[in-house]
Amino acid sequence: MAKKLTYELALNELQLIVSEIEGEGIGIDELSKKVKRAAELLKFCQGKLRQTENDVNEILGQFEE
Amino acid sequence: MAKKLTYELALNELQLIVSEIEGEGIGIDELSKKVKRAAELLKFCQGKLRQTENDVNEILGQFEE
Amino acid sequence: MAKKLTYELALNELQLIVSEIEGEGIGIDELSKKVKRAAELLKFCQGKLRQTENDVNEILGQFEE
Amino acid sequence: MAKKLTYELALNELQLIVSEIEGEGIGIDELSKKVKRAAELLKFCQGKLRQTENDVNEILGQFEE
Amino acid sequence: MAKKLTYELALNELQLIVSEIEGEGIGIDELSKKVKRAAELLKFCQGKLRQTENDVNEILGQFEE
Amino acid sequence: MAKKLTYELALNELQLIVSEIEGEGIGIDELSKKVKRAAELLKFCQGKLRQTENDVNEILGQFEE
Amino acid sequence: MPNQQNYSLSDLMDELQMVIRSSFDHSYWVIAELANVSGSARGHMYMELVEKSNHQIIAKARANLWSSRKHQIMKAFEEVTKETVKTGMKVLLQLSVDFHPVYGLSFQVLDIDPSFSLGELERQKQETIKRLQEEDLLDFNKQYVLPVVLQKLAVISSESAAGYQDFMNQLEQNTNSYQFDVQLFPAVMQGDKAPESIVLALEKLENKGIEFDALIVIRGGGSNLDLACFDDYALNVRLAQSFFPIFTGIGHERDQSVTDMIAHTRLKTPTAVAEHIVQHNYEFEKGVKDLFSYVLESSQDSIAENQYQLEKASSRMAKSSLDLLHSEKSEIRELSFLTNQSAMELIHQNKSQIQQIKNDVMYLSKSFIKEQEQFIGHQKRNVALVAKDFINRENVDLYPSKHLVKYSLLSIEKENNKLDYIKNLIRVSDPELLLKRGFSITRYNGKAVTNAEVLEEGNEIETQLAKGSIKSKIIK
Repeated sequence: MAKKLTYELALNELQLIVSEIEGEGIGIDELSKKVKRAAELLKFCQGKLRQTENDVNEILGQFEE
Repeated sequence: MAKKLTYELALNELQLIVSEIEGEGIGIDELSKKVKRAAELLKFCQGKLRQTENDVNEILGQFEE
Repeated sequence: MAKKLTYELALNELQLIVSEIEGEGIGIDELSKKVKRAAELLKFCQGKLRQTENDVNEILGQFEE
Repeated sequence: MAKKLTYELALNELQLIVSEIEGEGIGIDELSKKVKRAAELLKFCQGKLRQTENDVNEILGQFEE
Repeated sequence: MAKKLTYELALNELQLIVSEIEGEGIGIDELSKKVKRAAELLKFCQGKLRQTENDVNEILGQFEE
Repeated sequence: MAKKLTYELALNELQLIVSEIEGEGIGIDELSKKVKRAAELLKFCQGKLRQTENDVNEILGQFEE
Repeated sequence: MPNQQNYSLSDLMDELQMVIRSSFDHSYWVIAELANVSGSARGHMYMELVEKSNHQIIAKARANLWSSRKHQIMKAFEEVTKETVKTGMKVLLQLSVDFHPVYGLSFQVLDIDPSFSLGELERQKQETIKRLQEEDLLDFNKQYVLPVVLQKLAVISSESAAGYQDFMNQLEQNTNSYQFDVQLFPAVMQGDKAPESIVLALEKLENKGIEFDALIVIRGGGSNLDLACFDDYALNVRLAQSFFPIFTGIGHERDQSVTDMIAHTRLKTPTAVAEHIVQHNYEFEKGVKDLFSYVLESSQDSIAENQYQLEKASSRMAKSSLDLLHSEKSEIRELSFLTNQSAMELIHQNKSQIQQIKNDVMYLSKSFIKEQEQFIGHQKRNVALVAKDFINRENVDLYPSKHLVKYSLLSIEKENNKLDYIKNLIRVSDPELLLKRGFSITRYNGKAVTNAEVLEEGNEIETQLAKGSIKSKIIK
């Protein structure tokens, strides 16, 4: 993947996957893959969120003193 | 069989078998074989589904914590 | 007999025997033989059917659970 | 940035960032950047304030004697 | 500054600066400058007062002997 | 000054200055100038007085012999 | 002209002489102005008489005063008027008229009335005084304030005059040994030429550029006649406006001249002027001496008083200045305090603002993240949900297996039926079953006989029964 994954892209892909699964356009074989991808994306997004939260805490925590 | 069996292929074959049997175009000798094949295919598909379900549960279960 | 007996072959022979018997073209001695052959063939066919039925039931059983 | 950063500019940018975050018009990817920028600006403003305070104390301290 | 600074002008400017700062119409960037200017003016005024006082004392001293 | 300074003029100016300063109608800038001028005038008057005193004493001395 | 009677000139002249002598046979008192007066070597005096109206000569005649009468007339005249008869005078003359064929018409002066001329002189003098008064010049010179000491003196006098010598002697021999700086500006001091001469001297001394303390106009020792020049208007106008105060010592016996009147100080004689000047200086010296000790005393008093005043002024000034400075100092201190306070307040406000913004960023970021987390959780559940849905759907799809079973069983059933039918058919066709029911099979030569006609009598036939067989011969 040339383009670096961002939260935005991940979220979009996730929603695409959901609608693809809902749309019945895929088979079980693909479902497995899609679910795995969704898991990856979810993990990525959660990581990103946790990281951002940490960043916010860390960065803004400096000013408490 | 060179082509690896997928859920898709299995399901297709299964439906073909069903329609063949429905069409009464086959004899008992073949019926036996078809039924045996159908059993195989069903087993395969069910296994695949169960596995996929497990996958989904497993994957998505990670985030429940 | 090189060719292995199948339900099809058996049933064909049976129906031939039945039509010979019905045609009244055969004598009693032959009839006896034919009847004996027909009995054999019937037994074969019935066995085959029973076995197939068992197979089907078996398959059905798999999904009943 | 050609323009030299001033307290005024920093404050305006900060308020813009706050309203952007409030307005939810930005994604998590940007949030991270915005928060980092906000931290920078906050640091700058605090520094400026501390410096000005020191200046005031230093300058006007001369007249206490 | 073409016009020479006098105590009067300095005092007026000082009062203007105080009211500007009190009026909260100025930002931190300007505050720094204003405070520096105020310090200058205060120093100037004090110098002027001290000098005048010395003058007065000197005059007075002429008759003390 | 076209008009030559005399003790009389100096004293008058001095008293004018004193009443101006007492009247508090003047600022520090003027005070400075006035005080300086007063110093000049005082010096002048004292000089004149001392000189006159010396003259008188000298003259008196001539007659004492 | 032939009808005319011709005269010789002498005839005519003789006739004129006769007429005039008979018509003007006594003397006349005539008022006239002396346009010119001249004398002859023999002591006669020739006068030119004129009468003017508006500066125009309206009558003019010559008159002769013979030396025989001249002395007596002149003596009487000078005694009364202290003046000599001279050009420009208005006189009252007693004239007799004569005509001479050769010399023409002439008047002989028999007498001159001195009292008329005296009156006329007085009139002129009064007129001069009046004019000077009108021009504010009479007391003009008196306005000068004399220097307390008179030292630099300009003298207008005749150098050779005895009065000048008297003046100088008096000055130089003063007992106080005052020193004087006297400059003489010589001038004619009597007669017609005097005014012009004096004015010339005046101009000369004024042009010198020296500040004289006084201008001394003196005469004396000469004739007492011809002093009317000091009543001359032009001279007095000029003298009155002199740069310096004028002292006169003209020595008029009659009464004071106009020059005395316009002078700053008038004295009778040059000696008196000198005495006056010495006295003036002495008075100053005396006054100075008297004042001196008083001056010294009061000077010391005054110095002390002034010293005190200066000190008072200085301390008052210092006090009020220091008061002013003090109040300004507190104002400056207050301004410094206010600057500090307001600046600190402003900084404090900004600090709270910054803190607020920081909190906002923090809070908003966190709630944003939380929201996103919820959204992600939601997405996760969504994925699970749709995936499970999908699997369930697939499970349902696997149910074609039921059809499979159904149709398979159906097919088996059908076959069974088919087989059953065949089975029944075969069973009813089974010969053994017929034998058991009592049927039997008749064989001839081992072949089943179905047609009796093929058998002949005697043929041995075998009859097969269900159990066992029997052999028999055809009988019939």
